[in-house]
Order: sequence, then C-alpha cells, then structure tokens
Amino acid sequence: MTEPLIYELSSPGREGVKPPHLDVPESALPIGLLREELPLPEVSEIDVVRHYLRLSQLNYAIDKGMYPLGSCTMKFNPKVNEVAARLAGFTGIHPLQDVNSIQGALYVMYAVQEYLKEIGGFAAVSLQPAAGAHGELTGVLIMRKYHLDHGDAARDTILVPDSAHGTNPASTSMSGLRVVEIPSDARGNIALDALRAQACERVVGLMLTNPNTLGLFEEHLEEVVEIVHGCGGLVYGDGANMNALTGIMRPGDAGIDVMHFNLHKTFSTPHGGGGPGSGPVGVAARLADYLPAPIVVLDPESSAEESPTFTFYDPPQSIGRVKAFWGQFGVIVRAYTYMRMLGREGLRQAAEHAVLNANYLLSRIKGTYPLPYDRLCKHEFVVEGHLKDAPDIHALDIAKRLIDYGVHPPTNYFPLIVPEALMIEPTETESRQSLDHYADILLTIADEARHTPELLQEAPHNAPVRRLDEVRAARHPVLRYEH
Amino acid sequence: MTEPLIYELSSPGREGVKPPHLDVPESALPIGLLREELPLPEVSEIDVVRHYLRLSQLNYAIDKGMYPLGSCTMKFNPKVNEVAARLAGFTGIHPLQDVNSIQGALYVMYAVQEYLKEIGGFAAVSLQPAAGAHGELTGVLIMRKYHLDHGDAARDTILVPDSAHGTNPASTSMSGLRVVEIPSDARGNIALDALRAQACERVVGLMLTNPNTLGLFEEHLEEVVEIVHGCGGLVYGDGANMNALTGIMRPGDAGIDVMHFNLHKTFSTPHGGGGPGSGPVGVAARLADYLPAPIVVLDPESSAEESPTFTFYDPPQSIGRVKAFWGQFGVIVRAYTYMRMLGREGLRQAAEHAVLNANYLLSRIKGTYPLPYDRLCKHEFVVEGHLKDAPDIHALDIAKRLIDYGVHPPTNYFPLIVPEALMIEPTETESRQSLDHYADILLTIADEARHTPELLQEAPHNAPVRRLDEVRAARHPVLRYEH
Amino acid sequence: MVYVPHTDVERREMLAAIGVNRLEDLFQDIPEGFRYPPLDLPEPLSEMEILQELQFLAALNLNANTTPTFLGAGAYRHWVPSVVDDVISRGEFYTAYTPYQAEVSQGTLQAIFEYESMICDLTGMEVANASHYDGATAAAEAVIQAYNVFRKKRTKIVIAPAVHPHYRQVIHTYTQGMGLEIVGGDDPTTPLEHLLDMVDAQTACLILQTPDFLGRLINLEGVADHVHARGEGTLVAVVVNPLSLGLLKPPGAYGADIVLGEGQPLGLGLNFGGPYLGFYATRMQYARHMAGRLVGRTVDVAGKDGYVMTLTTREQHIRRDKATSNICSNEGLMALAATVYMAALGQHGLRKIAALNYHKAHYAADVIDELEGFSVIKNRPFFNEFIVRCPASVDEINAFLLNDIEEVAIIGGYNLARAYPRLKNHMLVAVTEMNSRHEIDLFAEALGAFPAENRRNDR
Amino acid sequence: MVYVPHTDVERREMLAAIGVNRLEDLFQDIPEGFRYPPLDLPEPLSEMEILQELQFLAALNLNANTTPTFLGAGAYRHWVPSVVDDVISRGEFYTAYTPYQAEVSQGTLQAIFEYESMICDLTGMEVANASHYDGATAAAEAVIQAYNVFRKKRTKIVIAPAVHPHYRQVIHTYTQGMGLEIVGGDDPTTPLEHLLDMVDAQTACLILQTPDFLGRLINLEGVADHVHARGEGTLVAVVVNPLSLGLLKPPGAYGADIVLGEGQPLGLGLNFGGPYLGFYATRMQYARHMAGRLVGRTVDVAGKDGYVMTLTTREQHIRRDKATSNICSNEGLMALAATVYMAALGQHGLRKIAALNYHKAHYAADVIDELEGFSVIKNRPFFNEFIVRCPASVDEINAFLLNDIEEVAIIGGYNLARAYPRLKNHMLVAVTEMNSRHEIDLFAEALGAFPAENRRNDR
Ligand SMILES: Cc1ncc(COP(=O)(O)O)c(C=O)c1O
Ligand SMILES: Cc1ncc(COP(=O)(O)O)c(C=O)c1O
Repeated sequence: MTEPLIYELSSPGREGVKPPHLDVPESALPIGLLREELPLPEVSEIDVVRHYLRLSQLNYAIDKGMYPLGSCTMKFNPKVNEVAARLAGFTGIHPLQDVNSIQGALYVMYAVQEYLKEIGGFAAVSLQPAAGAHGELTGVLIMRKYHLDHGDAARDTILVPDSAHGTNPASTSMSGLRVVEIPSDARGNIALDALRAQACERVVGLMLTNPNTLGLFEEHLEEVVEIVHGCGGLVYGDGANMNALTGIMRPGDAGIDVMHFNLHKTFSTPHGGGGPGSGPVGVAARLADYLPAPIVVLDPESSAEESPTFTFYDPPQSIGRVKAFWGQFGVIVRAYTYMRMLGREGLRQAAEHAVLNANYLLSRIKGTYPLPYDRLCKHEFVVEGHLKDAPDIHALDIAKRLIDYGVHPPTNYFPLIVPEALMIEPTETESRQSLDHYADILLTIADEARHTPELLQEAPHNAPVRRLDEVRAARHPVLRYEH
Repeated sequence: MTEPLIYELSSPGREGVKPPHLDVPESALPIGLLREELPLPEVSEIDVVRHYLRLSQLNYAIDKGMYPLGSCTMKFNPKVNEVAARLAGFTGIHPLQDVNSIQGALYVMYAVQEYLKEIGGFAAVSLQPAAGAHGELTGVLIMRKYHLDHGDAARDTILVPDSAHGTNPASTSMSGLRVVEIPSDARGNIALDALRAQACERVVGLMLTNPNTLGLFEEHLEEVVEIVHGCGGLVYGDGANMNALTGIMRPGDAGIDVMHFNLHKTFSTPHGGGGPGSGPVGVAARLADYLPAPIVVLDPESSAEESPTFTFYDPPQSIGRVKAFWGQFGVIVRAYTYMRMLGREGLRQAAEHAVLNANYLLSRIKGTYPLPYDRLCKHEFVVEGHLKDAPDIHALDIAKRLIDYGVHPPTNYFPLIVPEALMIEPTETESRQSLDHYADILLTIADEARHTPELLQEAPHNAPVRRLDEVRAARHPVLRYEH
Repeated sequence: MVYVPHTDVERREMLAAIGVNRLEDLFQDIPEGFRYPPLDLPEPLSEMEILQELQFLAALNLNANTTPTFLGAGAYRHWVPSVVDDVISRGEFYTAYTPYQAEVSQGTLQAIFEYESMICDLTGMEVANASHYDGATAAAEAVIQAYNVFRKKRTKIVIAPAVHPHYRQVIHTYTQGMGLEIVGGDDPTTPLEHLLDMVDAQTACLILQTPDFLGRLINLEGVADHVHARGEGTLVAVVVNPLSLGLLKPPGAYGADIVLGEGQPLGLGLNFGGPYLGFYATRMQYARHMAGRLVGRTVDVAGKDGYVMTLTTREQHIRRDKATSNICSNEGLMALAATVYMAALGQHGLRKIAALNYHKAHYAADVIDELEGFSVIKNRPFFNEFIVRCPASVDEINAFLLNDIEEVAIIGGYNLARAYPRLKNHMLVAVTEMNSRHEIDLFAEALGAFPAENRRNDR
Repeated sequence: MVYVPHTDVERREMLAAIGVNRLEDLFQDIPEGFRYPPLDLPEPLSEMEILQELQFLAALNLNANTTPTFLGAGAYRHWVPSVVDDVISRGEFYTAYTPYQAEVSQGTLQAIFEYESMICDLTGMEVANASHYDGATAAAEAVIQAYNVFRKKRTKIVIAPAVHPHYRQVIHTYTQGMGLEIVGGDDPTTPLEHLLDMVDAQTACLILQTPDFLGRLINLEGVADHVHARGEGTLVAVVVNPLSLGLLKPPGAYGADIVLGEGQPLGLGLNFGGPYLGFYATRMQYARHMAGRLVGRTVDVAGKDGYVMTLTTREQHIRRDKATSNICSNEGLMALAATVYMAALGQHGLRKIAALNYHKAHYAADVIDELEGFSVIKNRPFFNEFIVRCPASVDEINAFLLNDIEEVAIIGGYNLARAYPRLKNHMLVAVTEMNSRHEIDLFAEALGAFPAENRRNDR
C-alpha cells in the first residue's frame, strides 16, 4: 500500500496539536504585512503519528540490519547516546547564555576537543564545522589563509587524488582554489611521480584520504607528506576514514597538518537519514591560530586544578566563523558519551575490529568478486560489481538484488577509479554471524548473476517500490506537492 | 522473512551491554547456594535493537491505524502522556520514600482521585487496582465485606447479566461468591422479570455494565437499581465503557454503589500490548471505609489553603491491600495528563464524539451487516458477522479479511449473546475519513463474502503469517524455547 | 473542539447520516435527570501548559536515581540500560493490545514467548505465564492455583512470616471469601523447621521467600521433597528476587512447584511503585491450573512458525466463573521491558549485576558494622539487603539522613518496625549496583554522625 | 572487549580466515613509528557510569526551558510538541543515512518531499532543498548561488547590516577565496533605500532580513521589482524567521528570488546552538543552481509513485569541483523534525503560535516601556523581538537578572553592543509562546528593580 502525502490526509478546518492559550491582551497586527493563505496540511496528531510511523517502516536503517555503505561508517549507534543528548540540561540551553550558566556544556566541548587532539595528534581542534564537507572547507580555507598570511599569495592549487571523495574537489573550488587531480598507482596508492610533477610553489596543499576510499593505507605516506611539505604545501587529511585508525595511528604524528573528523562516522553518532553530522577540524600547532572562531578553552583566570572554568576564545588569525553558533552540540554530546564509554582501550579495539571485519568479509567473497587491489584492506574494501561470466550484470543490479535479501547494498559507483565499484564497509559492530550472512547473500547473488540474471536486473522485487525512474524525475522534476 | 528467537541469535561468550565496574572488594560467595548454568541469550546490544525492532514491525497498533476492538477503547494515546510519565521526578521515586519527599507524586494521585470522584459521582476513590478485572475483584470484595460487617452474612450471590464481560463472573467467583446469570431482553436491556425473580436476601449485588457490552444504554436503569437496592443488594458498575459517559452522566448519581474505571481505556493510557492498565475503584459514601488501603488524602495537619500537603490514609474497614504498593503510578500520571489536557469540556466532547463515531459507522454498515438490536448505540455496537446470502462465512473470516486491508478487526465472538458477534468500537479519535475507510472495507468484504468467499476463508493473505493452528498449539503446547 | 479530529462540517454531516440534529440527541436514552451534570473539573490545558505543570510537580519529588539511596524492601533502584526504553517506546509495541489477532500481533506474541522462556530459564521451571500485576498478586494467584489443584478441598495455606508483608496482606485480601486457613504467623525469627511442621495433608501450599523480606538467603535444598512427602503433595511456592538468580540456584533446581516474584529489578524503573511486573512459573503438570495468559508456538496454514495465545480455556473470557483467575489485562509492556533487559545483559551481564549487588551490599555491611552503635545482623547469608541494628528509631535516623547532612540528602533503609513491631530500631538496608563505593562510604559516614544525644540504649 | 560483539573464538577464526595471527598484523602497512601510539585518553566507562556523569554535567547548566528566558538573537525557546521527538526517535529514521538506495528509503525520501513542499508553502517559493547546516550557511550558499547564476561574472554582493551578524560573518568566511566585494556596512540604522542604491548591474545579489536582527519587520513590497530592474537581474535573497510566516506575508509573494533562514523555531530544541536547520527555497528557474539535495516524485517500473533524489548533477558526488556546493551530509533529521512540527500544528496551529509570539512580545514591550529608565524602540513593527534602551550596560543588567533576583534566575535579552558597538545599553528582547504573562511580568518587575546606583545617564 502506498502512503499518501501528509497533504492528502488534510481535512479543511482540522486542527492539530493545540497551542497554548493567549494570556495577554491582543495587540493590533501589522495589517499590510499579513499573509492570507497558509496552505499547510490540516491534520490531527493521530494522523501525524500514523503517517510518519508508516513512512518509517518503508526505510532500511542500521537498527534493522547491516548497512555496509562504504565511506559512511554505518556502525551501531548505542542507545545511551540518545538518552545523553536528550538530558534537559543539554537540550535546554541557549547558545548565547552567560558562560557561567553553561559550564557543563563547555566542559563536554572542551573534553571532546582534547580527546580529538589526542586521537588525531593535533595541537588544537575546533568543533564548529557541521559535517565532513564543512570541515574540509574550513581546513582548506585555513591552509589558504596560512599561506596568504605568510606572503605566499601565489599558491592557488590543491592536489586531490583521483580516488578522493567528491567533497574534496568541491570544497577546494568553494575556497576559490584550483584542483589538480593526482592519479593512483597500481597498488592503489598515490602515484608518486605524478605527485612530484605537480609539487610546486602553486600548491596550497594536498588532500589526502588515508586509508583512502579504496580502503587502502597509503604505503608511501611519509614520502607523500615529505613531497608536499617539500614544496611548501600543507597536507590536509580527510578523516572520514578514521574508523580504521583511531588509537592505532595519529595522523598528526605523520605530518598531517589539518584534518576533519566525522563524529557521525567514527564516533557513532546517528546519521539521521542524511544528517546532522559533525566535522570537527584538528590542526598542527602552526595552524592553531587560524581555526574558526570561537573555540572552548580553559578560562585563564580560573584555577585549573581546583575548579576549572571554561570560556570561548577567538583564535587571532581565524578564518572566521563557519556556522552561526558553536557546532552541532547535540551530536558532540553523543560523541562524548561514546568516547567515554569506550575509553582508550575500546576506541582502539573498535578500529581493530572494523579492520578485522572488513578483511574477513573480503576473504569470504574475494574469489568471487574481482578485487582490483589485492592487499590487506583497512576498514573497508572495494570490489567490482561485474562478474566475468555475467557480462550483463552491473554493480547496480547486485546492489538492488541485495535489497531483496533484506540487507542494505554497499556504496556503488564510488570511488570512480574502480569500474562498477562496490565499496563495502561493514564496521566493527557487525558480528561474525552478520558478516557471514552478508557474504552468503553476495555469493548467492553471484550465482544468480550467472544463472538467472533477470532476477538481478529486475531487482528489487519485494521492496516498498521497484526500481524508480530517475531519468523521468530529472527531466520532469516534480519537487513539491501541488495544491 | 521469519524473525528467529532471540536465543537463536546467541553466540557463546558474547556479551551484551556492559555492567558497571566493581569498585569495592569482593566478598566470599555463599558456595552452596550458587547456580551453575544460566542459559539466557548471549547477544549484543545491536542484536537486541534489531531483533525487537523487527518484531515490532510485525505488530498492528493504534499508531498504525484504526483498531476498533470493541470493549477495549483503543483511542489514540497522545504522545505527551509518554513524556509526562518519563519525567525523572516521577520515574525515580521509590514507593516507600518519606512522604515529604514525594509531594508532587501524591498531588497527582490526589488530583486523579478527585477527578474520578467528580466524573463518576462517587464519594471516594482508590487508585490501587492494577486493571479493570482487579478493580472488579476489589469492588466485589468491598460489597461482600460491607454486607458481612452489617451482619448480612447470608448474602452469597452476585447477579451478572448474560452480556457481561468474562471478568465479571470470574471476579465474583474469586471473591468466593456465587454467580447467577440474568438474561437480556429483546432490546438488549436486562430482563426485568428475571432480575426481579432473583432479587432476594442472598444478593450481594448486581454487576452492571452500562452502556452494556452491546454498546446499549440500559433503558431501565432506574428500575434496575431500585430492584437491587430494594432487596438490600448493591450495584456494581463495570466502568470499562465510561468512554460513552464521561461528562455526560455520573453513574454514582444513578445509584451505582461501586465502579471501576479503566484508565487504559477511557483516559487514553496506552495498552502496552496487554497492559499495564489501571483500574481505580470509586464508591458511594457508605462504602468509602472499605476501600483498599491506603489512599491519598490531604494531610489533616496541613493547611489546605496555603500549602496543602498529602499523605496516605488507611480506610478503617478496608478490605486490605490489593497490590504491593500504591497503584500503577506511571499509568496514573498519563491519565492525569490526559484529563488536565482535555479538561471539563474536552472530556465531555470525547464521550460525545465516541458515540457519534460509533453511530456514524453503524449507519454506514447497518443495511449490510445484521444488527441484532436496532437502537442508537453508545460508544460501540455489535453486528452479526454472518450474512444471509453468504452462509459459509463466519465472523472470524470477516475479521481475518479485514487484516488484508491493513486495518485491525473488531472484537469477535463477544458478547456471547449475539451469534457471530462483531463488536466495533471506533473511539472518538478516529476521523470521519478513517471511519469511512473502515466502512468501505466492511462493505467490500460483504460483497466478497457473497462472490469470492474463499478470499475470506483463507484470509489473511498478506499478514506476517497466515491463519495459525490454534488446536495444535493447545494439544501439543510448546510454551518455551528448548535449549 | 479540544481534542477530537472532527471539523464542524464533518460533524454536521455525520449527525445527518445518523439522523439526529445535535450531539446531545445521541444521549436521549439517558434519564434526563442524570444527563449533562455540572462538572467541577479544570479547564483544558494545552500540551505545553500541562507539561510545564508536570515538570513543576515532578521537581517536588526527590529523585532516588540521583540521590544516594539505600531503600529496598520490595522495590529496588537498579540501572536500566537505555535500550530497554528504546524498545518499549516503539508505538508498535506500546499502542497495541493483547494479541487477540495473532496474525497481526506476532511481534508481541513472540516477545511474550521469549519472556516466558527466559523466566523459565531464570527460575529453572517448565512454564511461565505472560505476567501478573505485581509480585504480591502473583503470590495470591499461587495460593489460588494450589487451592484449585486440590479442587478446593484443601483449605490450609502456610506462609513464611518473612514473606514480604505486602504480599501476605494481598493474599489475605484476595482469598478473604474463600474460607482458607492461613497460618505461619508474623514472627520473622520463626525457624524454617517450624513452618515445615505446620504442613499437613490439608495444606494446599507452603509459601517461602528467598532472599526473604529481611534479605536473608534461605537454603531450601531438600525442602520441597520434605513438604511434598509430609503434605502428601502440598505445593511449594517460592518468592524470589529475580536478579538474585543471576547468582543463586534457581528454585526449580530444588524442587519448587511455583516460583514467582516481583520483576521490577529486571529493567523497570522505580516509578513510585508501579507499573511493575509479577512473574510466575510453575511445572508443566500445573499449566492448566495456572492463571494468566500463555503464548505457545504453532504453525500457520502454510507451515510457517508462528505464535498464539493458547490454553485459553483457563481464562475468564472463555470460562467465565470457572476460570482459574479473573485476570485480563496484565503487565505486557513491563514483561517486554524485562525481556529486553535480560536479553541486553544476557547471561554474563546478569551474573555480573547480581555479583555487583552481592559484593557492594557486603562491603556496605562491613563498613556499617564497624560503626559505633550500629551492628549488622550477619547470622545468615544475604544477597543485596541486610539488617542493621540502630541506636535509635529508624524513622529518626532516616529523617536525619534526609534533612540534616550537609549538601546531600540520603534516602535511608526501610524501617522494619513498620512490618514487625518487635524489630524496633532495625533498618533494612538495600545496596545495588547503583550505589557507588563513594555513596556507601557517605552513607556510613552519615550514620556515624547521627548525634549521640539522640541515641538510646533501650533497644 | 569493551564494545564489539566478537567472542574470542570468533576473532581467532576470523583472523585465521584472513590469514593473519593477531589483530596487530592487520596494521603492518602502517609505518612502525606511528603504530600503536600511547594514548592519553580516559578508561572505559559502563553505560550507567557515563550517564551518571552526564547527568551531573547537564545539571551544571541552567536550563532555559524551565527558566524565564528573554534571549533570542537567532535561536529561540519554543515549545516542541511531544510528537516531534516521538517521530525522530524512530530508529528507522535516525539510523538511516542519505537515501542513496531509493527503494529502501521511501520513508526518508517522502518525508523530505513533504518538507520541501511545506517550506515552499511557508515561503511562497517554488522549490526548496533538503536542508543546509543552519541559517548562516544557507545565507552563504545564497551568495554562491547568485554568483553562479551570473557565471561568476558579477562579484558585488549587498548585505543589509541588520542581517544576523553571524550570518554576515559566515558569508565572509565562505567567500573569502572568491574575490567578492561585499558591501552594506554595519550600521543597522542604514535606511533600506540606501541599500537599494548600492545595487548595480555588477551586483549578484542583495540580502535582506525580516524580521531583521533587531526584530524589526521590513516592508519589502516592491523591493524585488525595483532591485531586479536596477541591478538588471540582481537576485533578492530574504532571510526570514520561519515562524513569523505563520502570520506574515511570504517573501515569495513580494518577489524574492531566494528565501532562507534558520529552521530552529520549527520544532527544534535550543540544544546550545545545534544541530539546527538551514532552510532554503528559490524559484524553479534557479533549481539547477541551487546547492543541496533535492527529492522529486517519479514512478517505479510498475508505475507506482515513488520518490528519488534528483537533479544530482549539481552535487559534489557527480560534479566534484564543478558542483554548486560541497555539501554532502545535511540536517536530515532536523528537517524531519520541522516537517513533523509543521504537520502537527498545521496551518491553524502555526498561525496561532505566530500570533501568540506577536501578542506576547507586544505585551512585554508595553510593560517594559512603562518602566522608569527603560524605553522600547517602537518606530517599526516587530514580530517577537524588540529593542529596549536600558539605563546601564546590558551585561550588567543581565548579571543582575541572573544572579540577584530572589528565588529565581532570569535569562535576559541579547546585548546588542556585541554586534553593534554603537548600540551600547541596547537589549534585544525575545518573547515567545513559552513566556507566560507571569514570566513577562516578573521580568519587567526585575528590570524595574535594577538598582538606581548602578544606572547611568550617559547613554
Ligand atoms: C571520504 C569522505 N570525505 C568526506 C565526506 C563528507 O562528509 P559529510 O557527509 O559529513 O559532509 C564523506 C562522506 O561520505 C566521505 O566519505
Ligand atoms: C466490559 C469490560 N469489563 C472488564 C474488563 C477487564 O478490564 P482489564 O482488562 O483492565 O482487566 C474489560 C476488558 O476488556 C471489559 O471490556
């Protein structure tokens, strides 16, 4: 059964939940400024509850099963996170309240900054960016301003490996900089020659994803950093993949100058159907003064030992504010909860098992699905969704067929450098049983691809809808309900 | 897909959510008393979340759609109730805390007692009973003890109309009393002759459901009460159907001596998949001293005007305690929220529209489904699930076919006095659209019954399971997971 | 309109379809004198307004979860994992009712089946029902089950005096019309042997509790055999704290016929005493005498596994006055909470929580026992609750703990004199995994600070 | 193990299947010097322990929801109906991600489609995207859209000085590499006409706000036509408080090209500033220049209606450096919350809430204006926020309100001198439906009680 739009449930004159009473005299309204129609739905609370409950059941989610969307780190979001973020003392604070009345909140932010510094090996962290891409923009602007402030105005180029996520080049061009793409080598690393060829005085920096989007650790990490630093550039780390490294290696130790974290990936905050995320940025000491303003610091006037108090601080060379207030606080509380619960030991174990799970799942399917780079992977891996003996089958068909088996498909068609890519990131919170189940399905589907390809090509068969006509959607866009 | 049992998801040695650390020295355990095996599941939090989420999706619920289970008042449960009941200051109090530290809770209980007194027309109310049947037991024991204390030891009989809910005779016999059944007359009222014939000095009381389980108001209410009182008996009101009368009529005004309320029906507290309910009992003045101990009263030592305080009080002739503590407090908070939100006006409107909805739905189907008593109904009505021109179709078939249309069937095979009963209680929170939808389905099904009866007999077709073998379940009971 | 979804137009049309003019016309059958009485009830409030009021009221209560608390006596402050509320907050669970229509209630039914299985595993029994209102009413139903097993011919019931006093009271209330003879007295020092001696061939059942109301663990090894023999089949019902079974031998292992208790420690909040959960398990041979709902596994017409309510001929809706009980609505959602709790902790977690309770209680007993004027009664093993002899009345000490300690309020233990007047100055102290060592030390320190001038030697 | 589900046996078997011995072996490719660094991070905590700590931390904050609060300035204390959290707490919504696989994401997709529709209805626009991080970043994206519409040929941007200062700052941050000339100044008393005069044919867009940061309602009738003509197509972007549109004319009706703002007032808690919701709507002709995700309706192979992300060629994952924006994750769950809020209140409720804000703010303005030493600037109509000239610095007055009133703390208004140094002693006061008359009176009384000795005449 199709669920109608909420508008279609309207009945003229029906009222929803009741607003409070008017307990003051009415004032004259500003006549010329008033609206006439307000064509929002007219439904009751029960309609709302039922409608969105029924819609929700059309969704797949981590809470339903494995969701190995590569590059997205769809790990389990512990329920305690939700309880923590809903404590009235957190949800009820206004961002502009007197700092003396928000010390608990500032403490949480301060602690998360400190933990991320420690995990990343950075000198300073700002929690302001709202997502990974926002962190990238922040980081690239920091690198740009750093050079400008050092009289290096000619630098206008960011080197971006061809395996990079689309946000990397997009963030670069939003910063007004030029993208130069660096190819990968046969083992999935950055092609060092190509990098050397581009390393010049125009380079603002390199955007490095490590492990990269193939799930592979950059084997020439030290050389790469050296080359970029050597030409006066900075190295940006796309920390989306920190779930492979947390507690195992600190990017700052290896010379990464700026990096964003994705709290909604590595630190278990829920993805919310597309957000909110949170993309804190960590920087090496020389960039600390450039962070977006403000960040949380120990109040220099308070005694750190006895009863430290916290306050806001504007870094002197700051690129400016990247968001109206302080960051995605509700997300930060969840990440804090998670980090404290796992602690040193648990965070490291999470990374270890993320990598264990990816390699195990890979070991189960690698004879069947072509593997472009046969190495130990990190937290994810990429295979080709294209089988030799089933030429008419594409990654998309495999993805859609997975739906029929009640699991979520991997990321497909990314990274771009692998044809028919299926990018699989199981995360550490999946059990062996869950991985085996997924592997079994993938093997079954490979079989089907050979013997009953139409089963894949017409998949999904038992989802809420069948394959949707995306071309029509784009050619004749219907982007809103028409009254 | 079938969801396995949680046991079947176990993996030996797997740990679930983590208990706190041991922060004290260990003490020696009492060796001889220790258990060996503890064969509970070994799963992780993610397994638990997914398992119960998937199970939940196999359920129908008010939050999914109309659920017109007759006699159960499946009205919408406003979401604010849930927020209210989860306030930390309510969930975190121990039932034996010092009364000075629980004044907020006692106030809520006191207020609910007062509201129910006013709604029912009673002199006193106890909130202790945990459900309707528990309230009945309480009420019958009160009536019994009242007679005993008045030297009327020969009274051993409760008169129960044949339309009564099964809990009425069951509560009677649990009280050690004898049930005498009173038939109904042709209009669905109590047969007055039969009642008169049984009204004698053995009568403890009559259990009256009004409106009765046919959804019909007792047309001889005053005579019935007079007859019972005339022989020295008391009249018990089964208040399960108060959703028809709240604010419209106070049973106490008509001479009802004892009545239980169902907070989980009339006052919008959720049914919880079978409970918790709450079955407060209201009584006329002469029975007030018999209520189960304790009840909440204004502390006689406090000044009611300035800052009243509340305390517990044991009625002197109390039948005793019917439950370990004070009642279903969490349910009571929800009912309080609801009563305050609706207020005088809203409570009355709720009853009016409950009756409006039932009569409207009845008007839409009454030409099609045989109606044994053609009168204005109250909050519910009963039709026969047996159509003249479809002799092989039973109420059960119609019920199961409704499932195929995505709605919940009515109560069936109750009340017992209507053959193939379909007992339909839409409640006031269903919109006209929702009622029309349900009526349309019922009319379609009546058509199908004539033309494609097998569609009904084999229904449901698209539920999580098809018809289940209940005979096998009872003959070869499998009542637990076998390791 | 305040709450209903009807618009004016819809209401008019609906009334017309029915054939009446006004809403009032739908109530013509109500005697006029009773119709539309004046109602002294408050005005409607919006959601915002009622929540603000409730926040105010809630804040008037002292929240034991965030206060050092040592009160138990049948309701315990335990940690409830967040996943429990996550599951029971799902509308599909909490806005459904009793699974009368099995095909669209498999979620509830399977969860009950799992609950029944876990209760069996925990207690060592063969069959468990879907729940009772609470531990006390479950105890009353045990008496009734036994009474029914002997076809109402045996009328004597022996109840240990250290069974929770509320449970004993509820049993009395429930059975007041049945003509039973309930013996056992109310001296909690009565030795077990004396109780066993009261059992005879007229005795339908013996009810024991371990840990008992005073926290003491009773070794019941061999007791059931003895009672079965002496009473020619007398049933043995054991009331038990389910959490203690994470550590302790299940009553099923030593022959109990019925095991029951309060399920609140299994993932239910304190909630000022309710809703709680009566759990109840017995042997298969008594399944048909048991009260309450039972869910069993079966198959559908296509052979697929599924779950249904079964053995319903015991129940009121089928058997009416011949039913084993009048229970209808039970504590479904609370049973679900307990199921999720047991699943989420699992066997390892439950063992650990039980051990934490044990060790912390023993630590507390040790530090309190060292206090001048206070002594812990240690002649019996205990689980998470123990008796402290105090140098003044427990009410006085509790008032001191609540009001007179600087910067903190402490909720002291239960005043045993309320249940057993002879146990003047005896406090029943409960310690759970939620009492940190710091809290325990604070409590001991506060007890130690109870002023000398208020102490009495007359105990 | 602390958190992962693996048992020792499973881990061993998995390592063997991979062909390594130990977990560490999986990290051979990491240069040894960097591998397994010492980590100065705290020890693991159990769920109970971390929640206890968080409860403590949360209690250190003053909760504006239960405190009389008159602070707005871009984030408002509004009542959030319970149904909002009920919906967004459903695991199926909040543990899903961007609906890349449309067939198993119809819930999210349809909800976004509804959100987009409601934003269009509210703003009077033709197309709305699926969300931005917040109002400020949405404002920056408006500048970029305009810049792109003119193929980066127009580099001048006019921004009204009474646009929220944070928004103006974020626009500067975002565009610092683009070589734009941003004019408009920061004198909030600049008349609208002066701003319009700055528009020329090099101007990509003009950004206005109503109610503006100072709470003033600006009549923008005719402005768009004027700007379109004067700037030869210059885009007009209007920043708006979405709740005010329950009452006020939508910018679409007076010709705006882009309407955007902070969606927090639509059912999102204060949350110390985030996560919030940037909403963004424009005209259909600009749809392909817009940032962010868009959901459209289509059909499946069987002809059934369904929803998909569409016009994705604007986006970074397709167009990379040519994308209209770098945005990827957005504020999906917050958009869902706003959708549920708008649906639950509906057109009648939203009108009423807007009116409540209006009337209460005006009542507050009236009572404050009567206070000795305080005067309300009333030369422009306002919605729910207005300026009070005070007899001392706002920081001093706020400290007094917070700390020196008996039995209550009051959170005063925003100190306008922070954003506009010339507006010394000017307080921006916000009043919403959550401020009861009693709270307003209390606030006025407290202001009136500000000690004479601390008042200055030098303002
Ligand atoms: C490698 C990589 N970088 C950056 C991003 C952008 O992060 P966000 O979606 O939080 O903006 C992603 C998101 O999937 C990613 O996978
Ligand atoms: C008429 C009537 N009486 C009594 C009861 C028993 O109420 P409860 O289930 O709360 O025990 C019911 C329950 O359905 C009922 O419908």
